[in-house]
Amino acid sequence: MIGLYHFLILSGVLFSLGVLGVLLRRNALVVLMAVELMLNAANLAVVAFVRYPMFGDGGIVNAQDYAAMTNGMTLVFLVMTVAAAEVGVGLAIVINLYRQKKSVNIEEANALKG
Amino acid sequence: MQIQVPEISLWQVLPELIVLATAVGVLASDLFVKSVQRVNVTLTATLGLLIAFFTARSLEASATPIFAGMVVRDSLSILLDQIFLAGAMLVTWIGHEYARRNPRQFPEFTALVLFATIGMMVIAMSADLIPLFVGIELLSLPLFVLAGSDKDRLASGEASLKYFLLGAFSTGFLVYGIAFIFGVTRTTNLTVIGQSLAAHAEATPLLVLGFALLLVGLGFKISLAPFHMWAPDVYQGAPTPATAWIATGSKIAGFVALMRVFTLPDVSFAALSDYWTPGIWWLALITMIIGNAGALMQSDLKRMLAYSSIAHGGYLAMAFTSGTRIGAEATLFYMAAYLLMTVGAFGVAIAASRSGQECEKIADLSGLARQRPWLAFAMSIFMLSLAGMPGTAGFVGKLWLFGAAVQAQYYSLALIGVLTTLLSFYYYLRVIVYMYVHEPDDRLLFNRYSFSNGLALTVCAVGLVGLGVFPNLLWSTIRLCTGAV
Amino acid sequence: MVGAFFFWIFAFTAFFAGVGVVASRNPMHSAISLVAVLISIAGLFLALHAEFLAWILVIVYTGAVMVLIVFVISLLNLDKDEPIDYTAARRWGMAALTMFIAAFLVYLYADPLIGAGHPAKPPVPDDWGSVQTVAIDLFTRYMIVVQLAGVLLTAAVIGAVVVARKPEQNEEREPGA
Amino acid sequence: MNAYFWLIPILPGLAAALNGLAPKATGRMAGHLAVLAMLGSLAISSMALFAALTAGHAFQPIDIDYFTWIGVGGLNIPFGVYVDQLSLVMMMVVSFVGSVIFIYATGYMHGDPGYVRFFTYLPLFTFFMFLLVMGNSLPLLFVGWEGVGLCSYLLIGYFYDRDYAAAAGMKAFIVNRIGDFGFLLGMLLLFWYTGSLKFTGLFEAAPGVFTAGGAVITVITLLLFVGATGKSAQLPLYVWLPDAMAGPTPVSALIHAATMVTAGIYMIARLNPLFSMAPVTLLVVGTIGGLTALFAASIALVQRDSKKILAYSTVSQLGYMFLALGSGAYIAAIFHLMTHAFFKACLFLGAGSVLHAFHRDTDVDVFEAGGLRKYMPYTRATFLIATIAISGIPPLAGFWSKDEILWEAFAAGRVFLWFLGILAAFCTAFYMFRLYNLLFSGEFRGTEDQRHHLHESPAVMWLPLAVLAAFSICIGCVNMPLLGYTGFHDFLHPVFAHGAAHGAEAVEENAFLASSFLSEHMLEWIFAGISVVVAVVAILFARVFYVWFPNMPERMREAFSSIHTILFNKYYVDEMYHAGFIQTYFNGCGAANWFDNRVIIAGLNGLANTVRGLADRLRRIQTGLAPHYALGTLAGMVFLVVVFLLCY
Repeated sequence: MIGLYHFLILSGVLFSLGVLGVLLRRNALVVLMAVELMLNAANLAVVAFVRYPMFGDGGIVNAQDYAAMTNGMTLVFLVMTVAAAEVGVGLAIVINLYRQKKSVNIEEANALKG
Repeated sequence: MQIQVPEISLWQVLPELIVLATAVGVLASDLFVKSVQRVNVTLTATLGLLIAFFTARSLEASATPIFAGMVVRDSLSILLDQIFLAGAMLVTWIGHEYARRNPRQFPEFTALVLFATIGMMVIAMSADLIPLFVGIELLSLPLFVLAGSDKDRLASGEASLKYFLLGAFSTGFLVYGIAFIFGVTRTTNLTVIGQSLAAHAEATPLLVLGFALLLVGLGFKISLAPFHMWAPDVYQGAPTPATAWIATGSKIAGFVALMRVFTLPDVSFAALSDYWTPGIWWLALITMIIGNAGALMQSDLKRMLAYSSIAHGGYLAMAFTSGTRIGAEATLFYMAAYLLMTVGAFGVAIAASRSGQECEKIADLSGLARQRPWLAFAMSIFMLSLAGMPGTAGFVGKLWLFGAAVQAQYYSLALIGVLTTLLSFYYYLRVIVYMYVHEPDDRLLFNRYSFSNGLALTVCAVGLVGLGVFPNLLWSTIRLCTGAV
Repeated sequence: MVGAFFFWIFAFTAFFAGVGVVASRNPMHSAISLVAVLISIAGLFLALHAEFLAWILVIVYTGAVMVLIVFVISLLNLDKDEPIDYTAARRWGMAALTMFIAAFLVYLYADPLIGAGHPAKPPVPDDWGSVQTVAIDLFTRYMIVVQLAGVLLTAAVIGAVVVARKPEQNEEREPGA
Repeated sequence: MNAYFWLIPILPGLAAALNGLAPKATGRMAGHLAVLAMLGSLAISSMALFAALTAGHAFQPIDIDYFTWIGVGGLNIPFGVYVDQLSLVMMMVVSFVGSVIFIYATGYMHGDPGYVRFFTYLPLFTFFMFLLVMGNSLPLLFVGWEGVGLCSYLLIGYFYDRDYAAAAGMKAFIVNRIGDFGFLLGMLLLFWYTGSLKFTGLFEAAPGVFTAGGAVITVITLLLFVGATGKSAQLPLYVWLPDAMAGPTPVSALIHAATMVTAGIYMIARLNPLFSMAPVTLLVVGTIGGLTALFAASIALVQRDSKKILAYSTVSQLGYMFLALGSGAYIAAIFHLMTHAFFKACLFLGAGSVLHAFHRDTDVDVFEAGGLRKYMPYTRATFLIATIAISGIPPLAGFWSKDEILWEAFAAGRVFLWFLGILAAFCTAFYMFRLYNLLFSGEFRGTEDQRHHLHESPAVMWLPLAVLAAFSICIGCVNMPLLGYTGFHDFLHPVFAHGAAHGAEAVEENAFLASSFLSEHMLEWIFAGISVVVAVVAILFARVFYVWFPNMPERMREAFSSIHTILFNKYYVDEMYHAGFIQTYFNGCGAANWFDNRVIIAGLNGLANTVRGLADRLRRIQTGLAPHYALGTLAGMVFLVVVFLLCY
């Protein structure tokens, strides 16, 4: 039987993969994609939480309100919106970098340090 | 199906709407008026911000959330709106000076500053994690862009890339944190979260993990160590007015978000403060040390200010950790003081340019006192206030911050704070020594600075001394805020 | 049983595609893997009764955002392999990451409310999570947030234009021209 | 009268603002403006003092709150002045000595390219100094405290183009930060315990909150004392003061001798009700003071730079004042503070006059000078008077104050402090007369070119010297307990009565005194006699070593018939020398000097270097590579999770 923590573990793994991508990859676009992976992992967790009420009788939300509680979905919707906006700005910044350096390697942008 | 539309009280968010209209107006002026002049853009923005400022002042505070519980117009949000609007005005003014020499900066620059301001104001009035999150993003995206808006300098592009990538990375943590908190409490409404947490005053591991992730996301915004590493690079690379707004507006907004989420009593996580204070305690400690140690050996003015700003984030976090009312009050007061002194310092960095050469190194300030005495005097006030010299707002603020820490019995934290503050005198006074004591380089004269820049610096300097001598001007308002919420 | 089957299919697809995003040498392959991850997640959303979100994930993300990314990859001519090296710092990063995941799982199992059996999904009406219900939510309770998202998108568009615009060579807008 | 108190700090503040913000407008008038402002402050202070004197016992401390400075919760810190007898004395010292030095400086700094800058910092300094002595709360005192420190820092670095000036500024800076650290912590703790930082509130609350002799009050007062050791140059934080002589001489006279360095003394005297409750602290204060007095005096014996000698002398005299404070003799400390301000200012300005003759800003080797009495008669006369005064020869000012300190220390049962003091007194008289003899007696030892340029300073410089010399002679007359006149003591007594009433029994009775068959008054006379004899012997030694002994052959032939005696004397000295007594003694002083250079200064430098090294190490974390920053973020997250796990 699939339960909440199956989803959570999958979400955790995907999130970690995203973090790993940010850490390991030098291509700015791939880093951007890895961030998208992180955000979507978070979304998955939220939707799983919406569907599986964690608390039973002693829970924070009483059962009859449950059907009306779709606010987690709104959160996911907004995260998607924000992610889209972020990708837009991010791509512009990457293009700007490419124009300056003829490369999208983030490790070449290391003039500022110390 | 019955659809219940909640009450729409637009007049309650009038300041935000006015700023939005101003931003659009500024953009439109570029589109439709061919002979748009810089002065007009700055004037439009100033006018809009002034109207918004006085509108915010005239709003009546109420602790009842509006817009179906999404936002709340309490006195805290009204005060912060004023702080943000005043800050945006100062940044617009010093940005005017910058744009005068870098004509491509306009007018999107001003518009983006205004968009970021809306984001900050939204954070200030959030009563729910969702608008808080959207506000943070609305604040961040324009700042990412502003950091990269100077096409003539490679550093600017690099700054914006780093800022963006790391910002997006931290957003991932923030969203994941919100997800866990939502998962445990089944709501994003801060008031409901607060009530339920107070009812079950015990944290589940998932909730604590949510705190940690949320702290990473917000810690990035306020550049708490070790989430601070983007800050020196971005501050140095970004165009100076953008740096000023990143250093002040974004950081203050980050603290406001922390405040909304963590400390406001009966609203949010305050009931579980035993669980999250140790984390912030450590972050504050590391931040104070790293910020001050980093600033010590810098020769680049903006980079030095960046580390100094990190250190100030640490002091603020120290008072914040105490979780007491006096801590919140001290944090609020120090935010206002910090805004004035930091914007002022960056304003001087803009104004103290020589022909064809921006002021980058601290040594570039040599002889400023001889040629531009007022500029040097104002900078001295900013530096002394940052250092916490008595007689300036910085001292009063720090006294309270440390007082709050002592009151909360965080003796070691206060001790480290005082020690690092004393250390900070070294690099702040070094700036003064360069300005007053070192011989001017007479071959290159300092540029004349514009009226708007002078006005901004005057406002900052007068404000700092004024708040240093009469802190009660602000204090009474602040007490109203913490008493009301 | 059918639910479990779908879950495992999508979960494995998502995981391997996720690995693909991180490990592909070619950015284009990463992008395509990310599309696969997103489609799997959309499938999981459907399994979780979040119909609306599943569709917008497919339409907005795969349909618009990913196309944009692929477009940029082609535009910048990045569609070729690049080496991935593992320096010491990176290995440390991975170690830290492993620690994080371990801590994470410990947390999850330690949580009595998750660990103590699998809570059942309560029954919900058919239109729960449909376009209509979510839309009603968005335009009533969350109206102000949706408006804000609009402002955010506007700012993002302006910002993207500002950053991506080519620098105008030696052309001064000022004074009074 | 009281309505005008705010003018006292404001006048110099205005002068500083005018000179600082409109340097071109004030230009050559900058000096006159500053002098005028100081004279205004002096006039108001004098009227206030006169009013207090005529009021006599009816005088009540004036506590005016101008406005609420900081008001938070229970804490209410007004911005206001507190003028009692102690403040009045300090105000008079600052405004009077300040005025005289300002006048002198208009002559001394004449033609200096930084004239206006100088007359910006100096009035600014007096502004803060007035705030320090007049403020009615501890934070306000701290405002002045930091302000004078800032001005001092700027003025030490005045000759910025010289490396040693910059280094000296840095040293002053580091050391004072250490002191401030103690001060701030003490202040925070006081606030935490008493909920008040206003003096009146503090003193009212203290007896109820603290137990006399308890650990809390001891820690607080010790922390405050750390602040005082920084500002007032006591062991081990004295090192910055001798180096501070890199500044222009009037600065040395005003800031580093007469006023700012006494801030620590003032602070402890002001907080006497608190210190009286902590006998352990008082013991520490007295011991540090006594040790500093002897230590600094012994270093002064072997210095060659005239201003360095005076600087160590200042450290030593400040040590006397702490010795007095530690013996509970607050009034004697303030008395010595006052007399010392006059004669030390006179000495410094005299040394400045000599530098002026040499056309140098700092640093004259005393062995290059000599015989200046011919060229600079006024300077010589005033210098001699001040030298006698500091050596403690009656009836000049120094005798009365120093003797009272020594007597009070003895009477309070601190016999070892008295012993340290009397040894230091011997050294003081010796090195002061050594300095005087090397500068003014004998023949000129410099180059012919230098001799050609030697000249007496203009009247604008020697007249202030004369005024200070006159006061060095007679200011001691305000308090002559030996002759039964204790006007100064009676005047200040109300300030310290309160603390004495609530304090612990800070000092034990002197058993010797109690059992003595001699009356107390007789003993007082005897001790005064000892002091005088010690001083006279030291003066004679100095004369022998530096005047008679080097020229002994000529003198034998020309002046003296009693060859035998002089031969004997010579033999005697020689023998002592070779027997190693003097050599060892001087080696000992050299060792103190070595300790100063190698341990304390090296320690400070080491501290600074360690901090710098760490800072540099930390900078290397900042690689400029975004993935490393992301790694930092992740590490922070893992750290937070671990902290939460541990605390969960």
